[in-house]
Amino acid sequence: MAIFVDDKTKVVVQGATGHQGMFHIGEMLDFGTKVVAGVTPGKAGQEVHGVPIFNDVKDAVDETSANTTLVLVPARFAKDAVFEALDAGIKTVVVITENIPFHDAMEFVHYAKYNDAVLVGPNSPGIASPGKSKVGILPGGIFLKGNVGVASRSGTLTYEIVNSLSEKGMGQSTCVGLGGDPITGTSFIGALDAFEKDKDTKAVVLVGEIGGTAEEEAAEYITKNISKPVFAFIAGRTAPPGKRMGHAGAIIARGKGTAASKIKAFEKAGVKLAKFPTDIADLVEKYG
Amino acid sequence: MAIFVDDKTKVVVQGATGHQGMFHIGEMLDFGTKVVAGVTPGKAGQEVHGVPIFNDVKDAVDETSANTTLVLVPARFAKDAVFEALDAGIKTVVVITENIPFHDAMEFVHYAKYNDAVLVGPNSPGIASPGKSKVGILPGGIFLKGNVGVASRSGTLTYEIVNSLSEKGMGQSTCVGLGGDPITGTSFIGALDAFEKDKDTKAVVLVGEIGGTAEEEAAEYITKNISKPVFAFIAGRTAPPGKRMGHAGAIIARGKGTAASKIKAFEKAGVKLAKFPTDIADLVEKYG
Amino acid sequence: MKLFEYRGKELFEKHDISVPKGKLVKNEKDFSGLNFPFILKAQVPIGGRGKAGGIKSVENLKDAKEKFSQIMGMNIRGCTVRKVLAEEKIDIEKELYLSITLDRSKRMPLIMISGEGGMDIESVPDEKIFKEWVNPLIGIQPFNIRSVVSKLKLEKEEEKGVAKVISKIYKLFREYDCELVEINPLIISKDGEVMALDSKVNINDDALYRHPDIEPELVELTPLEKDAKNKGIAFIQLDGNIGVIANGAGLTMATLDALTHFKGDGGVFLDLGGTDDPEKVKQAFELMKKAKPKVIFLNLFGGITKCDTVAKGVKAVITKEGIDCPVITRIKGCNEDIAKDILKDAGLITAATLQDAAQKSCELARGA
Amino acid sequence: MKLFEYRGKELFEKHDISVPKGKLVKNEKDFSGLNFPFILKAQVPIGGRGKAGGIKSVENLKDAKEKFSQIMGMNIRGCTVRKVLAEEKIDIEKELYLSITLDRSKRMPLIMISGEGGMDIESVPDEKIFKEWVNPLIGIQPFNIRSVVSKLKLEKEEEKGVAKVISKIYKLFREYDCELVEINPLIISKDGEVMALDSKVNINDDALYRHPDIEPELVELTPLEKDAKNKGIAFIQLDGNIGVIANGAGLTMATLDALTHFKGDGGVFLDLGGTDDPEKVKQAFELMKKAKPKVIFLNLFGGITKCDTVAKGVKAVITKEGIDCPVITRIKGCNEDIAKDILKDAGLITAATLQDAAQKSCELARGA
Repeated sequence: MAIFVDDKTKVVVQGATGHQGMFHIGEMLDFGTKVVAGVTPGKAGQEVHGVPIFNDVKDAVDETSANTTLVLVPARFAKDAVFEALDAGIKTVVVITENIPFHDAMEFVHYAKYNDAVLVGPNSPGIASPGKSKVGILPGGIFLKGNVGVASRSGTLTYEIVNSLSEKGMGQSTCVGLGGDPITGTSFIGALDAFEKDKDTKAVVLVGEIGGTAEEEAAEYITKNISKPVFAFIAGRTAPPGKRMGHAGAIIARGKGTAASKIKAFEKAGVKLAKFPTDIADLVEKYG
Repeated sequence: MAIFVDDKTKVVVQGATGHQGMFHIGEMLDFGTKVVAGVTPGKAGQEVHGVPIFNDVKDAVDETSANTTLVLVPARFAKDAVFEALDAGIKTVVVITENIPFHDAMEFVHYAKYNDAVLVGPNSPGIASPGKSKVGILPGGIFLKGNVGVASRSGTLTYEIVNSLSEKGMGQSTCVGLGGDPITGTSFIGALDAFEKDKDTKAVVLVGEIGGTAEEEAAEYITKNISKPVFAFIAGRTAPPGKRMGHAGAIIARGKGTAASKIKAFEKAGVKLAKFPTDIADLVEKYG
Repeated sequence: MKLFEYRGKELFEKHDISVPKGKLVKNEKDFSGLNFPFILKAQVPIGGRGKAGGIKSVENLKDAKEKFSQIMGMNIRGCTVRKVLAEEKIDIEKELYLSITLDRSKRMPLIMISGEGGMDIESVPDEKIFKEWVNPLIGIQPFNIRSVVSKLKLEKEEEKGVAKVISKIYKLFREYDCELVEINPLIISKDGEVMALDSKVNINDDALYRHPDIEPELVELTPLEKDAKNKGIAFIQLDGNIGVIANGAGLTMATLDALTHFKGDGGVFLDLGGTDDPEKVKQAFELMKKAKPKVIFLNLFGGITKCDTVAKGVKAVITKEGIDCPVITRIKGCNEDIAKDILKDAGLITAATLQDAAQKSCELARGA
Repeated sequence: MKLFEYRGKELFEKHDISVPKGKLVKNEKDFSGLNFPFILKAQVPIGGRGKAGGIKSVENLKDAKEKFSQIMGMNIRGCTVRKVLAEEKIDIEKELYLSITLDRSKRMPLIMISGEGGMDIESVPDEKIFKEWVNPLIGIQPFNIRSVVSKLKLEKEEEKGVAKVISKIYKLFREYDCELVEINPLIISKDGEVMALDSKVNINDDALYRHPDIEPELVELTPLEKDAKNKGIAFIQLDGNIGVIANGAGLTMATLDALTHFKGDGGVFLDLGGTDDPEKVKQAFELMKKAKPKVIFLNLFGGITKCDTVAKGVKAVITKEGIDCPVITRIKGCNEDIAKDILKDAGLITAATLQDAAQKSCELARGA
């Protein structure tokens, strides 16, 4: 097993014939991902690395039984692309596109819920289940098959952490890049819930950062629902505070959202915290 | 057991202090329904038959743990009322109100799906599970506790059929009035699915009428998914054809929607059909 | 409510959808300002007017006057033509079909489009009619439009024009609470313009209160039906001679079915619905009398509408005005005993079951 | 993007939300047309201007001139006042607080309202701030508004006025892709009008392309930050003296954290993001040089951004212009060997781990 993507995952790539699309279709195929279709309006009949291109997702699903989409289209077309995929019956949506207006993201995140679909992103680097499937732009070479689940709000930092796990021989069941935007579909809680149920996952690593209260909520959820050991790294302990959202931001946060608050919440939930990103591997080795 | 409403049902009535609201709160209480709250904006603190009135559904749910709503508000406020109930976490919504613009109904039917809620109606007479709960305006006196499930698109006709079942000693597990509008939340399929799973239901009676293709779809569903005996009556075999919806209506229907088409579909699915409404009881007695 | 073609086109123009230059003509003077050749089109709320001779092309003023006088006042399947639309002729390059209607089964608006528009659209096979459903929670999206338009195999510029029309039509459909917006044909003219040559717009009656700019038009109703509509009574006149009064549409329909079973024919379909007001019953019964059926069949199953309420209303009319046709009653349910008591001296024929009552009604209607 | 108060109020007026009569004053002549007494308000993109003396009430022209010259040009927490808004004084009956912002956790707009608006809103306890979430699939509904307004215990007419403002503010929030619309205080005047005395409007940068009517305003940025923004580079100037270049916001933050751990201070936060263009790296490195940090710390984990791409960009700058501060590099990941090879003669200091590199950077920055 694994979470969100595995060997049953059949991927359609939306925005397949662009520079990024073509490159990452190749990378995913190399990883072993079943990329079955690409979509670019008006380009039906073309091929990218042997993968057939369709005009729309419905056609792609009808022809190839794709069940997962990778959204790589430019930000201003992203909402339409996600809606299209969901209406076509796609149940796992991975949105790589960054700089999507968050009002658009709110709409498609809730529309994914309406469709009982898992949506990861936007501004996600993707999902990788080593040995099974990679849907996204995560560098394939850093992964090793194993039993550590990784869920992260960061991109590069995740690669660094995954790499150090792999170097120490601790492989991953699935690594989910949740995306760095204020609005994302799947949060730590969604990933934790899936990892808890996944029998291939023995330990979970969370990579958080300042802003929002996703880490605080995750900590509470861990206390109540997660039996597997959880490890975490929080970036931004000394970063400049983000834009202040008027009084409203302060009223919502009521002191949450800082690195200190997140670290405290995790500690209370029994989560082991790393000081440096690469320390995570040592912690997992010791306690995992 | 029973479907949709049972002894765990705790009802909030939206539009509680109107003429209809007050009358039917009394009727439901007489039936044994747990009516725990009423809602009328601006009337918090009042009581109807001893049931406390709240300003909004959220307050009512917070105070009384209501899990079901009966919507009796005027048509132009119905969409707002249903949205309010769903946002307050209500999971069973029964809409009695008639003459709701169907664009409004479309929106709240899909919003109910988003909220994983069961929505019955609009223009429904309600739901009754004899001996347990009645949520609606169905006349309480006609019911008898038993094992026949009834789902109907008609109002009075249902009462007639239920009455004849009861007179012959064949009680009902649950009787669901699906509502007579072109757009309704729960259809025959939703009711059939629930009756199939309900161990107190031994036979199912469907009361259909001309228009739409709900009966044809039910017939197909029965063939594939329903093991219990199903009986049906179709009203409108000789009724004047409804308003013709341009060519579009004909293109969608392609010959479906007539009484003949519905009867044929049911016969093909092994459903026993009654000629007169009161014959249903005889059929159930014979084959149920 | 069905709008006449010309009113539908007014809405189209309001939504920036091109229609041919035209105007409603009431008499011969109204032709001024229109260029020949143009088309005269009978304004009736039903289809098939073309085959019935309600659409004619005219070449000059003489021709126009002559054909106008043929169309105005003509009878098309029961509808008298009282309004004629004159429209300039368009050079047609391609004829399409476009509609948005309600898919009851999916509970969503359904867009249908075909490259084979025109008179015979209903015989175009399904695979040549492209369908797209719009989820009401998100409304129409670019992909919905792309999906159907790309299948039409049009030129790039034509695609753009059709896409814009779909988007505008959807807006109209939603904004005006429509049940149907149909354009057949939607054409692409020789000079590349996308235009609606016809319009069928049905607005949901329940939502009319939101559209005070849409004047009601009860053209499809008989005078008695109009009267009933104003009184809020569900009353439909049919071809037979037995007047059926029942409560609830389903029961009313089942009653008509029972009549048919015994070889009788319903003449009026009157659904009392759920009422607890004897006055409303009285009005309904008076309407029924005015329809002059040969027999009246009162079939009641009392629930919300209590039997005694109906009995009171019926009794009041009979006491005051008498009744000149046989009335068969079959009364059951809530307060049936009180009702029977109220009506016992009114000279009505009673029956115990629906079957009995239906059979008796049919016999009496046949004059047996 | 944060809008100045006066620009937020322009949007309010466009959405039919009352604000006091006022105008932007650039010099003393601009006072004409305003009735005394009025208020002069420094226009700065940060809070706390009232306490800093940036808001003053004036009684007459002499008073106005004097106070205007005090406010214009004053420095409020690092921001120079370049615009002053003059607004007529309103007689206040009640002061409320109203905002709509984003609840990241519920992924929904959140309406917050309180009967205790004013300066100290942040210390008002939670139970006196009423919250209502709006599901983006259905948008704001009457019940959302009823729910919060009814809790304020206002007069009927006041309730109606506040309800209308909420509805309009939500419309503005949605239409302009706002992150925040805040009115503190929202007041009810002595004569019953509901008015916005202040405005805080933040528009989502990612959505600015949809709002060509909103002119960008980069007031919060330093000149180098503006330059970076124009070049599409994530570049923030901080108080310390170590310039950090990394790829990815998380890694960049983690790098700053590591510096703090070793008692150093970040002076620039430069996130290369995911790029495969050496030219962009070159521009970024040039910007870093201009910020004149004491030490530059280049921390790379190659993935999408390949290490050699970055190395090429850095090498190009050093070859062309030289470098006058120590550069510590820690390079790992995709193509790290090629990168190390490219940079081997560039005179940079290499470190194997993040910890080592951070420690060395801090020592060098302290002049050790």
